[in-house]
Amino acid sequence: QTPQEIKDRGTVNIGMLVDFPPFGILNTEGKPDGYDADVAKLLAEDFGVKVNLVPVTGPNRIPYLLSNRIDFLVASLGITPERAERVDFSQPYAGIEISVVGEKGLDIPDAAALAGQSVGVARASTQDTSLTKVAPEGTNIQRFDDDASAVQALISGQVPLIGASNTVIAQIQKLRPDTYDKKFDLAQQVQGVAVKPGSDELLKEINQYLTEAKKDGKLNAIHEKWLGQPLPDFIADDTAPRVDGKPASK
Amino acid sequence: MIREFGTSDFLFILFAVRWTLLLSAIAFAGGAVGGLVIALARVSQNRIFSGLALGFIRVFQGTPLLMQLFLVFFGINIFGISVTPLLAAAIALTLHASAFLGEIWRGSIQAVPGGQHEASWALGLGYLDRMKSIILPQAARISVAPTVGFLVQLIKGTSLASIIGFVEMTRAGQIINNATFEPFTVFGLVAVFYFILCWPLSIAARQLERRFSRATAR
Amino acid sequence: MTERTSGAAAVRMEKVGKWFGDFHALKGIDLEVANGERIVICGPSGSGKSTLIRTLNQLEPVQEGRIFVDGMELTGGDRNVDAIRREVGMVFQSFNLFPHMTVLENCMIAPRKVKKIDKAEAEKTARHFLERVRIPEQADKYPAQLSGGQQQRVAIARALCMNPKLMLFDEPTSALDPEMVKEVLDTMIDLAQEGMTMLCVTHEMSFARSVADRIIFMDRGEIVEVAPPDRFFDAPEHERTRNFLGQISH
Amino acid sequence: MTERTSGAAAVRMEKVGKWFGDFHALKGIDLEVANGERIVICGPSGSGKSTLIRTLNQLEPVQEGRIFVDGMELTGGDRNVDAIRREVGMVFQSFNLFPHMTVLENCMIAPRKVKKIDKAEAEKTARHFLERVRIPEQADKYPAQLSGGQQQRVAIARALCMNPKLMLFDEPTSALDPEMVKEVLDTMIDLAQEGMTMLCVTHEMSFARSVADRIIFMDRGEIVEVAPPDRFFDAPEHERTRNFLGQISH
Amino acid sequence: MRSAGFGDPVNDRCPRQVRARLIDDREDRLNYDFNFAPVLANYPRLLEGAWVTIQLSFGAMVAGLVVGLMGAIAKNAGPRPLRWLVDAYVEAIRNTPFIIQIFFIFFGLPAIGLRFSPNVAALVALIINVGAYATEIIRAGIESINRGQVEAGIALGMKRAQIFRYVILRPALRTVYPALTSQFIFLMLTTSVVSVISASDLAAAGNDINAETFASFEVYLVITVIYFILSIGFSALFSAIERVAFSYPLSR
Ligand SMILES: Nc1ncnc2c1ncn2[C@@H]1O[C@H](COP(=O)(O)OP(=O)(O)OP(=O)(O)O)[C@@H](O)[C@H]1O
Ligand SMILES: Nc1ncnc2c1ncn2[C@@H]1O[C@H](COP(=O)(O)OP(=O)(O)OP(=O)(O)O)[C@@H](O)[C@H]1O
Ligand SMILES: [Mg+2]
Ligand SMILES: [Mg+2]
Repeated sequence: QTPQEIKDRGTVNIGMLVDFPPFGILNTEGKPDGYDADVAKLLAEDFGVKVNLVPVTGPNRIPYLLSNRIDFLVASLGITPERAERVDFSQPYAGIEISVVGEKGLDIPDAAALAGQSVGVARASTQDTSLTKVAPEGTNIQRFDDDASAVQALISGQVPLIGASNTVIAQIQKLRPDTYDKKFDLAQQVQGVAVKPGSDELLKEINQYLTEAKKDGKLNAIHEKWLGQPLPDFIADDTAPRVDGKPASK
Repeated sequence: MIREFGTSDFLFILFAVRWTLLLSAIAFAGGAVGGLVIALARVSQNRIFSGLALGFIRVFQGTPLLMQLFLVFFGINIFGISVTPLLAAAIALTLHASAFLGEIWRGSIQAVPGGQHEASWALGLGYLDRMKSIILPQAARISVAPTVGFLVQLIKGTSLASIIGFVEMTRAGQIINNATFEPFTVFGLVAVFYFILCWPLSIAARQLERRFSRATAR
Repeated sequence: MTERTSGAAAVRMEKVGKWFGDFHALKGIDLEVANGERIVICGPSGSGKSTLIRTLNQLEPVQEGRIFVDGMELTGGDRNVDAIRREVGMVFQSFNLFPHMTVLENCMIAPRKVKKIDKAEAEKTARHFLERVRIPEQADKYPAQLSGGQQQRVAIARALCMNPKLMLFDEPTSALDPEMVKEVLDTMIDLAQEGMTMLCVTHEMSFARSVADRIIFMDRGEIVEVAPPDRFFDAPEHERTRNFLGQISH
Repeated sequence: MTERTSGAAAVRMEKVGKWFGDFHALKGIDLEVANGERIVICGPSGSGKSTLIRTLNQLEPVQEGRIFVDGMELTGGDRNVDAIRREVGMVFQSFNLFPHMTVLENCMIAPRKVKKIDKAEAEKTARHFLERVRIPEQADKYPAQLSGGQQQRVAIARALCMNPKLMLFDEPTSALDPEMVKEVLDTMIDLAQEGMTMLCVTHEMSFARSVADRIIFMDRGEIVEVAPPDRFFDAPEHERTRNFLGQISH
Repeated sequence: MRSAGFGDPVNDRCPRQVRARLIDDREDRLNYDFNFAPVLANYPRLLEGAWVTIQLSFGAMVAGLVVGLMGAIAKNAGPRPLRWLVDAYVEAIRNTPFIIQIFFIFFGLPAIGLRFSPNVAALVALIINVGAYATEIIRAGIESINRGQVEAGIALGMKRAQIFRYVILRPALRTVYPALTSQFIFLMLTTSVVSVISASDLAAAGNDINAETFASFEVYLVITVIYFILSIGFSALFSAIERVAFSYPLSR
């Protein structure tokens, strides 16, 4: 996949989540919207082509990319080495913190205390992979299809704990104030644009543009718009391209 | 960031009904053609035809529709042939419906009493006339009830098309739920919509079945 | 009704043998039926009566011997089967009318589809024969709306509409209520008087006595005795025949 | 087989009336049957013959009049129904054997479950009556493996196993092939000769003539004529009876 | 309103000429590398998942049969309010997707104090689901029994319960056995959606492996084959049961 092909075609097909507020949602008109949508639009603008936002789901977003249904993903895809075996990542364009939250009374200061507990996560999400990595023997990780189901499991009492991003945690606090609190941080996740392996030219152009957008404040503006706070420094300052999911050492 | 469940969300789910309906219609139309072929092949004297038809029925009745959808959508694309979600859903649902309708209709054809075949042989009617004028019209009558019953199954089955990105009713519900966190409102509504679609068909199927069993009881 | 002048016998069977799997259902059947002859076949259940007459239009194919109908060889290959079926009318015990067609349509379907006769002509013939079996007024009813006796008369009319040279009857009255037997037998007597060649399986001995030219008694797949009615009833040659007659006329 | 010495009549019906919805199926039936008496009931189809004998074990409840069986009032409340059903054996036109049980099991089920007789005892009785109906060798077959005549004899044995005082037969031979009628009639003649009280609906006039003490002719829900066989056949009183006899003996 | 959430990115929005070219040049991009190694490396988890699927299916079949029998008896002979209740249950279940039913059972029932683990919730949902279908099927079987059979039982002095148990039950089940078993196979395939409530069935194992290895196509292919093998296995089991339980001959 080369930028030239996309430009010739006049449309770029970009996969994004629509069930991951505030990054990807459907607005009241039923159109994809959110932080990811705005980033995707900026990228399309840079290519000088029309944007076609294709809704994907957490479990199927990588298959979508690998089977040529879309040109790339701006789908809140956390950069991890596992995923980097299947797709190539750009530099980060957003970041979230993943933590474990749970019922107030529970004393879970760190991952070791999870033994014997049930923790809900969205399947194939960063919380899933990072929790799986740190959870001790005897942790019961329950994987749901999306964050909403995991949250519902927490609220209905089916699980006492879930792994979730800071944005989801904010929503839980709104839904049920003072019932749950954050136990410990799991990971800081940075999200990258993902392309099919081997699409080096395309990746290069995306990286270039992201570097630019971080400098001229465009990315910051939409971050303020959707998340109500400026782009965190660890994203804004990180413009190194990714190799195997890690910053390339210069 | 969470919004209240509002009219626009209601409408979003309501309008997703058309995809449920469209997918069902496509599946039913495709399944009708495929099912007839399968059924005729299955009752034919030719061992190869009936064997192939049996194999087809076994495979597509023996694996989950969910997996069929997935494999058609992503599988065909891997070989470089582009399939749209609609086409993929149409293919997978057609294969699925062909297997089930083929089996239903095979049963109906075989339920036509043997005497009817014999009488039409004795009158010298050929294969096409026999099928067209004698056997299929009677089989059709027998099959109406189970066919309508299967339609209900099919409508509900389209909810699985969400796995390949179709925003039909169930998927619409999931999306709205992610934005509103009111699962019981959202999924309750979705359930009600399905019920409104399916219930009249279920009733029709049952009444047709009654009428048929009364007609044959004499 | 029409005069037939053919030198050949209506039916000739030569050493016909028939197996169902291992079961030997017809054994060395030799039989010649002249044009215009009326034959009644009787015998115990399972003796092969139905099988015998069903071989005459190849509803049951045979494995051994030769069968000629109206001078054409039935056993010589598939060529003749269709031609012969057109010459042979069959009336079943269970009527086998087509339930989704009116009486008239039942009578018209074969002339139209098989003989390609046009609609008006076929209807004329059909009405003619419905008249013959004395139910012209039932033409537009469906089979289910008729009594058993009426249904069987429709079945006879349906067969006659093909202008067969030979009529086969397989226990045409045994599925009827006692009161309806008579109407069907009367219809058959009419046919017999007009010189139709008939083979009839029946246990109606009064019919056999008054109508048959010859009576055939079968047992265990063999033709045991062939005789005109007088001799058959009054002086049967074979022990088995006597036993049978003793049983059915209690 | 066992002597019965009861002063009461086996059956007494007083002004019995029966409706199906608006349809008046039995009209003012008066009938008394003595112990050991053999009654044949005949009449045109739909005249109420089956309905009449079915009221005697309350397969059809009546709306009017009183019925006594073996001195117990059937119409007086539910108390007696179970007791009476045990005293009344019934044989249906369509046999109604239980297809999933062997012949022996068919004969043992009611004694064991209803009379709580132990298994060995029930088997002994069953074998005894299978002997009586002359098919002891069929005990381990399933009904579907028997001829119609054999099935009907099993049905008779099954009823006899309950040691009934009264046997009801509803056209027991009319679903049989001609050759099998005789075996069943012979069985019934045996029973009659042993003094069993019998009510039998049948069109077998030779049986009626030789076995019945009285013949009842019904038409349109009424008992039209009751007479001993000789008078019934040779000098029927009523016009309707004469018509009927004319029809069935063609 | 037109949802942007579906449809084909290429065909819907591309000028025709461009589209033709696109399809052309997709053809020489068959660069998907099949890689079954990660799937096969995870075979113990697939087996575990398959085992859960077998347990769920089998448990739901047995319990669903019992529910179906009780439902059918209630519909046949129960008092009127009970019949309505059973009707409402059957209709509600048969006319809504299973995925929504399981959702309500897992997330909704805790509100009234009924809390099941995911696998148990999945089992309960499957039983409730298949019970509704079995009710209808068995009811039809009971109604198909010739009235004469019942009358023969009555004439022999049997009680209603005895007639049901000894006269009706076995022939009724035999009549509907094919319908019942195909419903059971369908049930087994339906279990593939229980992963939405984090049950650990075969499909969930596949999803998890997929999430870790992203070898989606290979994973789905393999679990589809496993489902097929399971359905053949269950069919074999059913015909074995049929041979044992319903071996008596039918009338010709
Ligand atoms: N399709 C078949 N397969 C196997 N055996 C058969 C088949 N049709 C008939 N038979 C057997 O062939 C024998 C002759 O059957 P056929 O129907 O000709 O007897 P029938 O004389 O007409 O008896 P019935 O008076 O009962 O009609 C019987 O023993 C029967 O069981
Ligand atoms: N369950 C029923 N509901 C309504 N009408 C009935 C019912 N059972 C019988 N009848 C009617 O009652 C009348 C008498 O029926 P019954 O079966 O007693 O006649 P039958 O003399 O036994 O006739 P057949 O010789 O045909 O057996 C018939 O007109 C029949 O239509
Ligand atoms: Mg026969
Ligand atoms: Mg009757």
